[in-house]
Amino acid sequence: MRALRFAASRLVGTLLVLLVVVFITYVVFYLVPSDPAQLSCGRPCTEQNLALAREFMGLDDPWWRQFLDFLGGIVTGRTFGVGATSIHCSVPCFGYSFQQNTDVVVLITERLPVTFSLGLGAAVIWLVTGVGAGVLVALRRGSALDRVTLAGSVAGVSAPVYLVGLLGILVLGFTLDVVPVGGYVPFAESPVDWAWHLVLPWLVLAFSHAAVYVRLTRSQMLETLGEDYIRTARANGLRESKVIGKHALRNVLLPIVTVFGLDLGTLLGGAVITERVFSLPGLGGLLIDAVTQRDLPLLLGCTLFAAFLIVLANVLVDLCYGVLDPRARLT
Amino acid sequence: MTSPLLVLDGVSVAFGIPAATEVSYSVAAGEVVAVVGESGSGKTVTAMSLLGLLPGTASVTGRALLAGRDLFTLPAGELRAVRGGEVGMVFQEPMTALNPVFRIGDQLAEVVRAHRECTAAQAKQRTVELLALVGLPATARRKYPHEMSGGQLQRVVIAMAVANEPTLLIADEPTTALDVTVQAEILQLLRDLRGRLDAAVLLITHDMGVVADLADRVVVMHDGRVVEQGPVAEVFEAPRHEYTKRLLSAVVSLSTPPPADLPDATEVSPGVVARGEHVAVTEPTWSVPDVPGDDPVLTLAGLSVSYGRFRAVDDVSLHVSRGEVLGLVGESGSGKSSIAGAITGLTAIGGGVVSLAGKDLTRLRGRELKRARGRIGMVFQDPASSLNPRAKIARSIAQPLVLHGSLRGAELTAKVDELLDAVQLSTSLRERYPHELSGGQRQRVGIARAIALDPELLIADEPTSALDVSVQARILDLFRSLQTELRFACLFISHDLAVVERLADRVAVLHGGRVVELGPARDVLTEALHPYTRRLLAAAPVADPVLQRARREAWLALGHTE
Amino acid sequence: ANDPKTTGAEQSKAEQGGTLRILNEGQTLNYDPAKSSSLPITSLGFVHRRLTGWLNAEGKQVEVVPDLGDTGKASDGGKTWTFTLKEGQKFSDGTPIRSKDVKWGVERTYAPAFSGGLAYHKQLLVGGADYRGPFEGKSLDSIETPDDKTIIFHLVRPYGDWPWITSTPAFAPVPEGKGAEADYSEHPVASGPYQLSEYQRGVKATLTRNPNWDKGSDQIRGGLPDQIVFQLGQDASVVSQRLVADSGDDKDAFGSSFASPAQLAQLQGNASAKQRLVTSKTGALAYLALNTQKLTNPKVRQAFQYAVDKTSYQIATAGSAQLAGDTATTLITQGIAGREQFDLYPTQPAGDPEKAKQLLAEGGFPNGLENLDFVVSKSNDGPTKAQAIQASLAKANIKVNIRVLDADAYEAETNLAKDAVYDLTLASWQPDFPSANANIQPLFASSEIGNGGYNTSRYSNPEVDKLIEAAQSEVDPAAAGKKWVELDKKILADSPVVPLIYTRNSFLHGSKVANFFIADFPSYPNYLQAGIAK
Amino acid sequence: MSEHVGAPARSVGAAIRAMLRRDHWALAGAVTIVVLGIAAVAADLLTAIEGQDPYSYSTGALNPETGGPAGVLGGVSGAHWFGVEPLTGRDLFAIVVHGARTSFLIGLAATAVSVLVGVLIGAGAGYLGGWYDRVVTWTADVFLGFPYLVFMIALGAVVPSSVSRPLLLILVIGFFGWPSIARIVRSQVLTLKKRNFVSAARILGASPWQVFRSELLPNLWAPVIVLGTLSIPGKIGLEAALSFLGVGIPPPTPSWGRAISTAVDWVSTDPMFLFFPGVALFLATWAFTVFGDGLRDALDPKTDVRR
Ligand SMILES: Nc1ncnc2c1ncn2[C@@H]1O[C@H](COP(=O)(O)OP(=O)(O)OP(=O)(O)O)[C@@H](O)[C@H]1O
Ligand SMILES: Nc1ncnc2c1ncn2[C@@H]1O[C@H](COP(=O)(O)OP(=O)(O)OP(=O)(O)O)[C@@H](O)[C@H]1O
Ligand SMILES: [Mg+2]
Ligand SMILES: [Mg+2]
Ligand code: NI
Repeated sequence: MRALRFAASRLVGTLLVLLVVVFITYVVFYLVPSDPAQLSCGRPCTEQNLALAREFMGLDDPWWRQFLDFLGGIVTGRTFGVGATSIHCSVPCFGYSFQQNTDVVVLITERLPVTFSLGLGAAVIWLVTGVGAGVLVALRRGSALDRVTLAGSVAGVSAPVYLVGLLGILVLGFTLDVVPVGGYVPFAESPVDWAWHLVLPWLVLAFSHAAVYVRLTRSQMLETLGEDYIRTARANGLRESKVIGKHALRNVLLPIVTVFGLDLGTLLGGAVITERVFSLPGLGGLLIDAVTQRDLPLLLGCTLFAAFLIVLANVLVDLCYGVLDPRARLT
Repeated sequence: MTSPLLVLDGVSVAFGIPAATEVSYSVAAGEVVAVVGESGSGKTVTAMSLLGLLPGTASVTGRALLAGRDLFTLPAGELRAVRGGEVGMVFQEPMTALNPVFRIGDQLAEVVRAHRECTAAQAKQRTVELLALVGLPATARRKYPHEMSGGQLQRVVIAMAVANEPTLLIADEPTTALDVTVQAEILQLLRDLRGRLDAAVLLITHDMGVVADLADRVVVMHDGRVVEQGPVAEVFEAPRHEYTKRLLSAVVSLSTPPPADLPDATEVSPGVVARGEHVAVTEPTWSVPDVPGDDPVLTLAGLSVSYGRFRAVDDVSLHVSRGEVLGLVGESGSGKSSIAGAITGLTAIGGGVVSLAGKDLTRLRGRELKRARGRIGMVFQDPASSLNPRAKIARSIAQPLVLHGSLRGAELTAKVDELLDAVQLSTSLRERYPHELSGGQRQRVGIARAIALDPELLIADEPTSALDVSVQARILDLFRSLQTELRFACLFISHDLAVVERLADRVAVLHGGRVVELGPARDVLTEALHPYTRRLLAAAPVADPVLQRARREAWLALGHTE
Repeated sequence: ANDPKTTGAEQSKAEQGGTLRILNEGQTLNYDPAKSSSLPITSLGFVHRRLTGWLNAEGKQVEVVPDLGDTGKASDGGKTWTFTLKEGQKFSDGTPIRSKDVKWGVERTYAPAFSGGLAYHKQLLVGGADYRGPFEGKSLDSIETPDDKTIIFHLVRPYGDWPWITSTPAFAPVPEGKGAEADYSEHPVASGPYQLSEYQRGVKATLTRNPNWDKGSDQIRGGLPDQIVFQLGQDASVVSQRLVADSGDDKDAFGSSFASPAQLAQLQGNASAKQRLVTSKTGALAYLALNTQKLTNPKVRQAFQYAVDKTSYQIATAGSAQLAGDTATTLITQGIAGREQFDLYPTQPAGDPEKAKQLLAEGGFPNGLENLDFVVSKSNDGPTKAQAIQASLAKANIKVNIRVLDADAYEAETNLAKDAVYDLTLASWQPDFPSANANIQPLFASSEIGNGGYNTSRYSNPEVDKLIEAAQSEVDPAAAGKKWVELDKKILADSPVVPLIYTRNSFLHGSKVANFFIADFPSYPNYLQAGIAK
Repeated sequence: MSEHVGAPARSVGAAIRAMLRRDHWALAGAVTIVVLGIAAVAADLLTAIEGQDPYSYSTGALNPETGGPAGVLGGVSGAHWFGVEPLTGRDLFAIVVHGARTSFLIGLAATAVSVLVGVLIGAGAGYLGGWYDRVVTWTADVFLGFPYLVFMIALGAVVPSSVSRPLLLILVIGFFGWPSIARIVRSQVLTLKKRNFVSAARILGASPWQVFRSELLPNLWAPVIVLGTLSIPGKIGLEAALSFLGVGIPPPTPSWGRAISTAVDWVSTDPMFLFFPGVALFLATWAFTVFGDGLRDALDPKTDVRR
């Protein structure tokens, strides 16, 4: 019963969040000085052509009208234009990108596997190495290892992903020629090639993300090691690996899981730069295209999707709290 | 005599300043050695030094030989085998000793599996056995530490320590949170361990009754040094050192043993019998009704508290009048702390009314609530976790003063020092952090904080369990004088029946979440009506080795099973 | 030293066969002729032929030449144009290409669903102003197709450059009745040497041979490689690094975007890569537009002609004058027929701040100008270039504040807004076809202010408007050329813009890509002639 | 003595002093921070000593072939201590020290804003729970899910240029940073509030604010310090990105972020161009991180746990 109520409230919350995100995006979009119809106008662009393009794209209606049309489209589908050239966008219609001549839903689903492969793979790497290194340096606080890891992780956050990616390509891709420099091979086609093509992007992304995990793990670990139950675990003759890896780590995980949820949520919405550097056709590129070309339907679709992922990740994280720390169980 | 199992040879522990100095004593196999002494005298740090469990700020010197091997220089691998294997350790503060995020059963099983090859099923089997050994149901396996009462946790920690049948058990205040019936069972368990496995027990305790009951020899510590040691009978009979004499003279015991036969009482309503003010239930599913009192500060009417489907407190009605001390005694896990939690608003109330000076607390909001709360002082059962780990002692004590009073600056400092003094703590401790104190010192900080505001209602949950009797006596004196002076109402929760007898005006006995008996302290503690109360009284140990042996046998004859 | 190499020095010979790879920054590639503004010599040319085409060869002035049809005959003083299609041309599906199909293709561009391509023809054809495409059942009567080979266009006014207009994508044939679907771009019916065989959005587009293409009738397409692969969504720096490394498939590749100054600098130190860099001789006119609505005093505007340091602009553009391109003094770009070189404001390339100050003083600003709003687009190194201008203007006491906008917001502000707030902006213009008309009309006709027009200096001069119209009507190229040069001088005398340089573009290609060159116009490599060497 | 009573757990000032005495690395961090701070404040003086300024073009210092700096090591010389910027010949030392003023200060201030807002809102959500928590969580989700790029572009166009850009940047960057801090703080508070010492304070009648200040906050420092220090480079990078979108510090005002993003393109021909501003950014982050680590240790009374 309580679980049900919780789920219902989260669902309502999620929908609310998504609605607000879309709404704000809509409003802000109208503040942005540009005219998407302009791109569909051609050169030279006469007033008449511009008006036609606007009408066809539905941009001549007042913005609230367009917003309602958009929402309506999700449940009823939409048709743009009339006659032979009309375009139908079937339920659930998250809009139609006139610039790409495709359903937004199709555009997003096409790119989903790439972004997911990139994001999840990198996440696994940085989580394991970041938390692992964090634990290690917590145990060797003040040692040379600690100092080197500190410098390394600071370099990781300070260096632009773009630079790291480029250097990775130059060194590992060209000079040493050990890994491919980009492109995406679907998992279904060849799992080995899939992984092989993603190794470098994974490492690059992981390098830039790991720092927070290292530092966070380290500091939380140091806090936890002073707790009485760690003493109990030791007094009971548990192996140090168990004391640290289980008793301490479990109590350290809460903030880490939170950061992870945040990172993963945003990452699954697209890692723009990494995707770009490694020519991976992922969602990030799509979103950037949508923004720079003022492709409102696509922008809304991507935003909605990214927001959905973020909310989802956060809901999962909240559920994790209860599992990780029974005291924080949702009431 | 064979060479002793454990020999401490000039062990000193210092945290910058010495905490234990040149401590030497030994424990032979099959022997129970009790370490008693002043709170803060270094009992715990000495014991912890043996297994290398002191924080890095401690420096340890001397030798500690376990069966000939020096524990201080043991390689890590061997030390691990010793910890929890050959030597079991019960920690003084059970409520923080368990990992909050794992289930009890898993933590127990883990200890079992750390020292012997066994399957998950076998470990589980052993877990259930261990829980039964300490009087906990098998369902306790699935609980998390925060879902258990203080006494239950203490038993889990004991179960953990004996899990691998150690040859030496170091038990630091193992029964502080246990009511005397359970305590008796635990002592029986220890005795058993010794009898069956020829295990040695190093017992740290303040309870002279327990010492009398169990120990072969006594080591008395004061100010970080061993001031006297010898066979228990000798020391109790003829203490030599000044401190030992003071200690033993401070021991309080229950005045008279309960009469063998039930006093007669009249049935006033179905299931309830009474003798004047003194009432008890005869049906197991009843709670006694409250007796009317004048000028009640606290009134509980039909209070119940539930955790999920489990009803921890069931239809409890009580009151505490101005200037009165109501002692609340009862079985471990019977809901005492839950009642305290309900009054202070920490635990959600399942039903009934809690009112303070006529005002329903659950209805108060905002400023009024804050004012009402300012009138309640609370001593937590678990002093360790009720102090902010990052706040110095002085600040913790000053906190209520800052929140409600107008004292600032030097006045505040003076008041804090005054409070420290009142609870027998040196003002040099004011700049320490909670983890840098001994258990008893922490507990006194909790008391100082609770009385700082001159509360109208004081709720004290086992406030003296970690104090040695000499300090305890002075704290009790303080209590009493404060009480006569300020006439606050006090709900005093304790397992120590002797203390309750000395302090309380009336006593309520809690059993399974219900008040089974209620009445003037003398009446309840001398002429108990309810069978549980009688068992309780019978189980209370006295600080006389000879007498206690007799009492134990009597109690065993009573049949301690329910 | 002003003689850049427009072909790789030791290019080996292009041969038939192989796969040509084109590394593209953009995520999309649009093969719908109605929506394209592609030059006749680049991507779209692989798949679609047009009524006319450009003969674009090294060292030769670009000419309009027959493609599907001839180059047209004017009548009625340049208001009516008649074209005849070549014999035996077929679509990739084997059906013959008729004049109707060309007409259909043009009509299709009027459909609101398919707008977006070059639209010079739209207002010129009679009835075009209110025509809404063939899918609503009406046809555009000003295009006549008396038979399958003949197509006649009726214009609203005489227009000498019409044969250039018919080389825009709109004049590629679309089989009559087809192309109603929005994704026509993903499976267009081809008339050129290749057809689009696979299109993966954001990843790549693969072109394979069109069996029905008639090589003999096509003088502008080499059709050498067997296959052409566009790799989409590539990062410019990565592309450049790959091409420098020149390994594996990248040997067969070239990048479709200009090499940036940093990349050029890197190439200077790499002999092998330097060999493979192709730089145009000339190119788009880069200019500083002065908003004539705000800087109303011509004297003040003329001061800018002297204040600007064109050499530092060159360095900011490409690192050296040699790679950046010659300093510009005229509006008509190099390589355009009829162009005349002149300089109304002679000074050294680094500018003459003193002279500028003097002009300012004459214009009423003895203490210089302050707080001018200088808006630039963030794309194409805009901010770097703007800072070079800013620094040089500062020397002449002209203090400007740079305002960087993202490309689209920039367009909205400079091209769309009716009333502009900026005082200065940086712009660059490459004509859509090699005629002075395409140099001048879009930038200085008053009809091109706002609403998507490119008159960013907001220059409005009725006299100039009239002269532009007159020049456009001139059918005789030589006579027209004279008129345009006159306009060039006339406009510059008013100083609405400061011509900066004729921007050279540099492209890098793999070692096996052969016959990769840039002719005088446009400053882009000719994709259609490139091939793979063995 | 009396100042300790009632003050938040361990006075931060005292902790810092104690730390600097004991922890040499933290001291090194502190010194670096101070040096960078001084460089930022005294940028004009420093560049005057060098004899350069960050705005003057000196194309003479460039290699006429490439537009890169003439000479070795990016043109490092007595006149140009760090060499010059490619394509412009502006002095790199001047750019780095003046850039410190913009980037360093904006990065710091923006971090301060997001940490402040994040901690307050997050702690409130975790501690108070209920509707407040839900609203905060949702709002944070909205912020996180919202394509801020669009927002920035709009902002760049809507906010008049008379509004102080550094202030705008600090607010904007700071404001978009709070949700992640808030979520982490919230998660910690969820656990903390079940601890007895928090309950104890509540029983004593401490208001939520008092509980927050004296019970929660001292126990939240560790993650907050970590997240705060590590977010500085991100914020500096964002400042550069925003400059391109028209919200940032307009060129030619030097900034590390912009210098670095330009320099990335030049990394193979002129690595020094990346090196100097890059090292400055690295040092700043490193300094704050070691300083933060030291502070964490100093604030943690149990810091010397036995290993
Ligand atoms: N959060 C909880 N969830 C579930 N059960 C709980 C929880 N807290 C307490 N209990 C159970 O409620 C009962 C009463 O607990 P309470 O702490 O009030 O006992 P107590 O009388 O104070 O015992 P003790 O003397 O051992 O401290 C116990 O059986 C305990 O296991
Ligand atoms: N970590 C520490 N840092 C500094 N001093 C400490 C630390 N731990 C304990 N002490 C001090 O060492 C002394 C001995 O403490 P210990 O815990 O051994 O006392 P105890 O005899 O067990 O007392 P109690 O009966 O109150 O538990 C006390 O004065 C205490 O304040
Ligand atoms: Mg102790
Ligand atoms: Mg209790
Ligand atoms: Ni003493």
